[in-house]
Amino acid sequence: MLLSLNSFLILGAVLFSIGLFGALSKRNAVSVLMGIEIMLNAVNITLVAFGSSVVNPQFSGRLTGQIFAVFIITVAAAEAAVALAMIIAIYRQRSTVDVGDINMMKW
Amino acid sequence: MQLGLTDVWLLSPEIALTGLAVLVMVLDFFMRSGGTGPNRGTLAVVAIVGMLIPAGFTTWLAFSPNRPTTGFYGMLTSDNYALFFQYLFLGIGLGVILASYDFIRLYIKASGEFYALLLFSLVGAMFMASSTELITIYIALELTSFPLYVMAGMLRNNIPNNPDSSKRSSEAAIKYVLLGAMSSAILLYGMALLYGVTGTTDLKSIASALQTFTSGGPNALVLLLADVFIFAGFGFKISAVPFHMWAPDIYEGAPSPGTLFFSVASKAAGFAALIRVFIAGGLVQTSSFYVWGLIAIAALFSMTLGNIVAIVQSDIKRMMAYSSIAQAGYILVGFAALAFQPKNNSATSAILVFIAVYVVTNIGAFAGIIALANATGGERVRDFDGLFRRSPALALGMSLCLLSLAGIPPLAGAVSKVVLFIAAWNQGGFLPWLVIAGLLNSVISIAYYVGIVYRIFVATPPRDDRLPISRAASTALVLSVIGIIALTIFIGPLLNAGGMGAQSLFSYLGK
Amino acid sequence: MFPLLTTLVFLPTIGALVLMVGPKGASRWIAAIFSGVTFVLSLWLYIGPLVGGSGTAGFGSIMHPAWSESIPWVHFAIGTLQLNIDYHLGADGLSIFMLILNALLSFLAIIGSWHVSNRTREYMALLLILETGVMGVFCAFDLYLFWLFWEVELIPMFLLIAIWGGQRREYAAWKFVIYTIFGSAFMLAGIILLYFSLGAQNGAYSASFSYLASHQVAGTYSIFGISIASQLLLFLLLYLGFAIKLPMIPFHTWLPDAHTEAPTAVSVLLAGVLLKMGAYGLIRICVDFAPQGARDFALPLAVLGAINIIYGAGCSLVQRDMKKLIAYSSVSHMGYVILGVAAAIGPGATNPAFREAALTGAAIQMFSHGAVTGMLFFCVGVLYEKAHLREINAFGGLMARMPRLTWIYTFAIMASLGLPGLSGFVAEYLVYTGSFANFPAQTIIAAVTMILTAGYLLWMLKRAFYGPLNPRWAHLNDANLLEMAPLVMLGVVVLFVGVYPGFLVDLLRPSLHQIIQTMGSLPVAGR
Amino acid sequence: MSGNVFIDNIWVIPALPLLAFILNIFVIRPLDVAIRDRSHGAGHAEHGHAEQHGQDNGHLADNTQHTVPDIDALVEESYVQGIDDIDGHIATPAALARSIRKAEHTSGGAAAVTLMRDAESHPHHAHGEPTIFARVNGYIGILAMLGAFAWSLGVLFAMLGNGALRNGTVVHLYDWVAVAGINYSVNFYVDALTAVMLVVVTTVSALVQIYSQEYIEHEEPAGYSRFFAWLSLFTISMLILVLSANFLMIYIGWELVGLCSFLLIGFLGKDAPKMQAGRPSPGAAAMKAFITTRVGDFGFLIGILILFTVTKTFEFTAIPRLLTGTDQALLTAAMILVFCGAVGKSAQFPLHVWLPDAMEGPTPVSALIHAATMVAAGVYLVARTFVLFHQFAGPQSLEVVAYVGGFTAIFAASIALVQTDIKRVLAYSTVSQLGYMFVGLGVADTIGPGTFHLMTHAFFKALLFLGSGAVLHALGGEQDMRKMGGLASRIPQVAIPFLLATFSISGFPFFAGFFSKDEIIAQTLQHGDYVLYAITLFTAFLTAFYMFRLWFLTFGGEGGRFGGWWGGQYRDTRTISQPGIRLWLPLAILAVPAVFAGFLGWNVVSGGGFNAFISAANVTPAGIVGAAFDNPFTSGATYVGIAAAFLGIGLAWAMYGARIIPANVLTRNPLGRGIYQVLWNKFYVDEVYLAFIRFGIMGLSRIAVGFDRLVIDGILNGVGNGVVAFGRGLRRSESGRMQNYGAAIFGGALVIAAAFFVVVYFNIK
Repeated sequence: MLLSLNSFLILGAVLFSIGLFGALSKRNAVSVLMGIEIMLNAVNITLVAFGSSVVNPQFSGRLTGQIFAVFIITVAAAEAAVALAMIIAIYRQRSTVDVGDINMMKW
Repeated sequence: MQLGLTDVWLLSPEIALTGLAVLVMVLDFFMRSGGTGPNRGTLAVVAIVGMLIPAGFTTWLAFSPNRPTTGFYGMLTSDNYALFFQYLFLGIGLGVILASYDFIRLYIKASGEFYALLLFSLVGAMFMASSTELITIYIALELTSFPLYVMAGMLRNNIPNNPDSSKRSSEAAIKYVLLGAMSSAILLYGMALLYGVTGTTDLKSIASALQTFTSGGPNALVLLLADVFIFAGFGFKISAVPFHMWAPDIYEGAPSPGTLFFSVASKAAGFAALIRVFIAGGLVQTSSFYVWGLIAIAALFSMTLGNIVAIVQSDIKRMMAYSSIAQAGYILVGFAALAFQPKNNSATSAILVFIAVYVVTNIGAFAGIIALANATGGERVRDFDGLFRRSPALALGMSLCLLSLAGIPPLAGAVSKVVLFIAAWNQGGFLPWLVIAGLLNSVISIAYYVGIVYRIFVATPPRDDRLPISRAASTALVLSVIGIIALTIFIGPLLNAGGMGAQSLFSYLGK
Repeated sequence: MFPLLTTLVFLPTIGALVLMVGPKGASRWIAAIFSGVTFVLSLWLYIGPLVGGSGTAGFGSIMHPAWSESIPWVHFAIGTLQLNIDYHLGADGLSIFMLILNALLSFLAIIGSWHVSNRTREYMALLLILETGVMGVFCAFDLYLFWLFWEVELIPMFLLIAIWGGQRREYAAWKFVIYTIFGSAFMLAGIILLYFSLGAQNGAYSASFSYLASHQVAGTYSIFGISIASQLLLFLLLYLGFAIKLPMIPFHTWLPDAHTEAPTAVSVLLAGVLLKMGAYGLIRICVDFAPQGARDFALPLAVLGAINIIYGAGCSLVQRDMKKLIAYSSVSHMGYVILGVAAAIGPGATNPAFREAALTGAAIQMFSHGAVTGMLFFCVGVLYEKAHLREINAFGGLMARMPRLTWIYTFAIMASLGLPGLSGFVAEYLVYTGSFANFPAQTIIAAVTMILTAGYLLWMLKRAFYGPLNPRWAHLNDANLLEMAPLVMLGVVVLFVGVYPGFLVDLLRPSLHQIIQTMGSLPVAGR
Repeated sequence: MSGNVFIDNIWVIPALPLLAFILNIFVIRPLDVAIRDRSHGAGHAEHGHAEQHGQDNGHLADNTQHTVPDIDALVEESYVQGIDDIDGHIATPAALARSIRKAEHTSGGAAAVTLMRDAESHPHHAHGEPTIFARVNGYIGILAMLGAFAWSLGVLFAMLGNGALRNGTVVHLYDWVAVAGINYSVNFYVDALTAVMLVVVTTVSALVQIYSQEYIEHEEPAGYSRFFAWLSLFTISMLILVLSANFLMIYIGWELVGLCSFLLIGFLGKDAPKMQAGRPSPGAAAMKAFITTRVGDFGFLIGILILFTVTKTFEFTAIPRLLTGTDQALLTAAMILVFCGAVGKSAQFPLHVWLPDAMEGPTPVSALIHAATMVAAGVYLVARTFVLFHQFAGPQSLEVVAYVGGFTAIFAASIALVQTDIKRVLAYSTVSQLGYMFVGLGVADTIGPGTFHLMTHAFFKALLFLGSGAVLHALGGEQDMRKMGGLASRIPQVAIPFLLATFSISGFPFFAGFFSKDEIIAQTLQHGDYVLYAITLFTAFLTAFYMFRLWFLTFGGEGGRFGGWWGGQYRDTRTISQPGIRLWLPLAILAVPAVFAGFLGWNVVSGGGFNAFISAANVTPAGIVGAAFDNPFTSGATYVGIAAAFLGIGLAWAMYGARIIPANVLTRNPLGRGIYQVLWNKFYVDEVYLAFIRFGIMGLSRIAVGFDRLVIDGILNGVGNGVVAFGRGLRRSESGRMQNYGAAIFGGALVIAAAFFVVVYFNIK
């Protein structure tokens, strides 16, 4: 075994943070969506890492984590579709996808 | 263990509702596009009447006391707790469809999509209440949410007298979907961590794994992190502070029927799943102190912020958003009591009753808002000026709902709030202080609920005319008012139903 | 048995519903008929026990109310929680007393509002709903039910002030609501605390009055390490709501504003019955359910009562607005209730007769203040209707134009300043004689106020009605028969009670005696 | 129960006027008002007078309304004026001018002032006759009074016949309130003292009612039946007071007579304040009377409360039995407090200020209430509780009574020396004579001397007042003696009884006043209190002087017969109207007791005379026997007293009758002028009180209101505004940027997580 569980977990956490940073700092809505996708994939890495080294002997050998990750990938795809549709809709209305400018409603 | 008909039977309400959703969607293909008339009505009637089937299945389940409660390898638990919420969601479906009918007809012009989305979302909400496995819960959550994202953006043309309403709708949609995805990410991260420390996603197994869990050490910290992240994920759904910030914008921007639906279905489902995960998953039992503290802080801040900021709002839906934040705070007081002393059925039943009353009342209040929007297009607080003179019945019903939300006796809202606070107080510890904070918040909340009532009855109307009130919305309002009165008088049976739900929630744990 | 109490409580609401669907022109008559029937029925509360053969002893006490109706409402036991709330109505002497007063004043308020022409239907409907709420408060015999009824009056009152009020009606209405809700929030906290403390102590959870009155909380609570006697804390929590309603200094500032801005009949009801809810709660809830706490707080209560009396009178003295003057006089007069109750529960080995005299005085003051202040407000209302002004100094010599009003006003003022032969004197005299033994200094302060009371009331009378007629008011007409009717009715009652108070005392005695006995059984603090 | 029909049914006495009152108010008066309304056409006004002015004023109002648009300013002005009116008296011309200026403001211009002056100059213009129903009311009142008088005589004769009855009978009517063993009973008590009071009250009442028929007919015909209603009400109250068997009842009667006093002083309330004469308005005077007596009532009440708390009873007969062993200092305090009530009601210093102002009421009222009966209630109270004063309380209590009385006597007499208003002189004289009565009670061992003077004074002072009323009536309402003079020859039917009464009050030998006053002076000497002796003696001199000053200024004067004694120069031009028989007959009747009642003190009627009779009542301290008064002429001191009286009469004659000594002899030097100023301004007592009220009480009240508005409401509004402001601030956090919301979600979660880490790491719990 070359890499310990912790390495993957740290990778996951770092990736999550990167995705979070992207999602919160990028102005372009598509970029924000990409950041979110990175976050979800960070979760996937974490899940798979956990799934491959289950600490609890009672549940060892089950692929729950991996299956969870597959579901997340699927749902994320759907989510991206919905989100992109929204982005297109907003672009049609305002000719911009800058999330910083989408602040008509506040206070 | 094999899947059998029993499993299908347990799933029958959800299946039936899914079928109904598909039916409505398919029927919509055959409707003439664009025109008004009977066709639009047909869809609503089909949706409402069709809901009798899942309701029948739910009733069948409810009156089969010796049925097995879990199916699908423990992923589904159709216990009394779930059935309570199923009834609630079906009721929400009825109320929202009625309340929204004319609004959809007038402003959205896409009834088929709307009703189908609504029904799909309801299916998701039902699953959130009855799922007992993290993956299923996640799927259910997203099934609930996606239709909501779409519904938020459905207003493609401006409402008369309400410029930019279409733009706002799109803005709400994109904000909702992006923030929803972010919250999903944090929820998933929490679930992943929980899975990591327990090795399973099945709530029962998680609970039993946590029983042997040794506190202290890195695992305990990971578990706490999981608690916080999962709470954050659901906190987004229930709009608890500090995860609430989406709510005002999306409530304001989304078309009113959608707002109504977010404020009841999404919130109730969020609570259903939150309580299920934390109680059935054994999270609070393992680290009660932290979870309790977490919830108490969220409760305190939600109540206070919601009420204080609601006072200064000028848009009625935005105000209702803060109101719903505050209401979530009250429910969290009960949840804090529950977390403070797990296996506390009294607090659970009080929460269930409070949610039920909140749902009924909120439907009424929004039915009033929607009816006003139908008639005038106005959705600002000042549009309620002198409503009583323009439409006495609408004004009375709306006021009754608002006063019930404010907790003015003897309306159901007050009774349920008292029951909730009593149950919380009963837990001792610091809960009485939280209750007192809640009571003081009730005082603050008077300012805006009664403020609307003040406008309705006292202020001078902008025009001295009689408003045409759409029949469907007023039916929803009347049903809601009847519900409020009935719940006041028959709060006892409702409490018992909640109690049964609560008991089943704990019997799931096995002891 | 015919559910008389339920009928009394809900008949006005039914009236309000009939009103909303009935013909618009008939709303005054519908309201008058419903409140009139309610009033007539309420008299049966008094006559019934007499006719029933049990005599004046049959009015019963909190433990054995003369009238009682109970339907189980919430009976919910799960886990550690036992929640028992009953729809339990009851009426003993004290309740009957207040119920009849409420029915009477509500009826007269409707008669006295005959001239209201702006949104009459809503006005009458709100008055009727208000009546329901107050009725419920006075005959609820379950503490939770009591709390639920307690706030029913809130919104009708709010709207009545806010819609039909004077210049600053919005401010006054909001102040009233926020104050009241604030107090009732703490009251609810007290109720819940009492409920659980008693339940945990005795194993039985009930909020019915008879249970609460026969079991008393013992021990202490600890709040942030500070230990406080359970009953004292309970008393204070419960009392906060009542103190605001009473109103007791320093929670009184809503009253002058509300009184001043409210329309006449609403001022009448505000003074006549809403303030009495506080007094009733103090006697019925605080003293009955936390007697030891009450005793511990008796001295501060007496001091506050005395301050109320003199402070209210002082403020009245410099008011320029007639209604505000009367409002502050209400503050002053309600101080007698506080002082009387304080004397009845006070420490010291006092003769129980003094306690009972003081408490009887306090109870009669509840009635007397209601009737007398009602008269005063009606008088001001008549004047305001004609002159559209309430500045005392802007009038002058009205006696020449309005002799009838002058004399009935004089009558009311005399009753208010405690002239013998009228009801105010009975109350004040009983309070004085009862409280002197327990609280001599406070009683002396109260007695000094007698001078101030005469001062501000007569000065007002003199400025407005005596002297040469101010030519501005030469066009005013005297009060007509409709305006005089409620005044005369109240006047007769005030006179009757003043001459023969035994009528009321008989009604109250069994209820109050029960309290005195409880107080007598408590250990006496050394002084 | 005594077995005597008059005593056992004593309730008849108050019931008769009560019946008259009820008939008047509820049956006949409505008819009166109804036919008056019809005869005056439309309108609700009770008074024709008001009707006329109403129309005039309505016209004025049209012209002036727009000139006073600023209500605030108006209110501010009249507010200040209202304060001024507390004592109702404006002494200086500057103040007068100021108040007229204010009146201009308040009434909306000079036209209104003209109106007021107009009303002032014709206060007695005839405005119709009383209606038939009003007259019926008068007759009913008089009949009831005569009935009560007859019943009282029955009581008196029963006691004269049967000595045992004098000791007292309790007549229980009903229980007012009964709580846990304490009864607040409505009881009457009839003993010798009561009997005397009953006769005095009913006699004077009946006569005054007869007199009032004619008087009110001219003064205020529209209020005719109302006046009789109030008179009946007063009589009821006064009878309750004298019949009371306990402190509860006496307090009730006490307050009720105060009410009637208020109503009757303010009877002419709608008249303009007579500012030119420096007189208060009737309304202000009525208010002042009520409030000032209430100050005394406060002490009275506290005294009652102390006694009640100690004995748990109110009954006069039971209290002494239950007092044994009580702290004497406490009782002394209690009795002094009870005496405070008497000070207020009987207008003793320092609460005397209301009585002179009370003269603004109609003169019959002054005679009945403010001379003969009500003001004597204080004396009656001390007499009624004499046992408590004398036997139970310390000697200080009666010393206080005596010295307050003595000081008041000389104090009031000195003011009376310089007053020019005929009724005010008589008012101060009343105050002074009441002081005598308290001296009598304070120094003697029985209530005899004090009550004897009470009785004689009731007769002659009632006569004097009714006489002055007849003068007013004759002169069209003029009260200033400087505008009278020589009236004796013009209205002799009034002058003769008036002169007799003047002799009586001055202590001229063999007149009633001589005997009763001399007895008191003798008692001070017997008591060994030389200060009081000196005071009373000197006051006797003053009394004789100012009473004859009044006589000479009014009825006699320069150019009169017998050296100015009878008739003389009339100093005004108004025509003199002759009083009718209903006015002078009561004077004549009253003259009989005013002259001869003094002999009752001697052993004339039955053994022991007045003192023995009244001392048989249950008010004589244990071990003391009431004997007949000594023959005054056996003591040398009596001649000193007679000399003082003669000196006073002589001096008055010299200064005002014969004008041998110029009237301004004393005021020529600065000291004299200063003293004159002080006396003229009544020692500035009113001004001091006014300052106390304005700056003390009103100041504190303003502070209280300010506290309400600034502190309590300030906190309240501050909290309210704070919450809203907080809300306004918080809503700014909702920036509208989606990414901020996301940051909040993650930030919030991270903060909580971090907190948990800290908690777990440091193991805080």
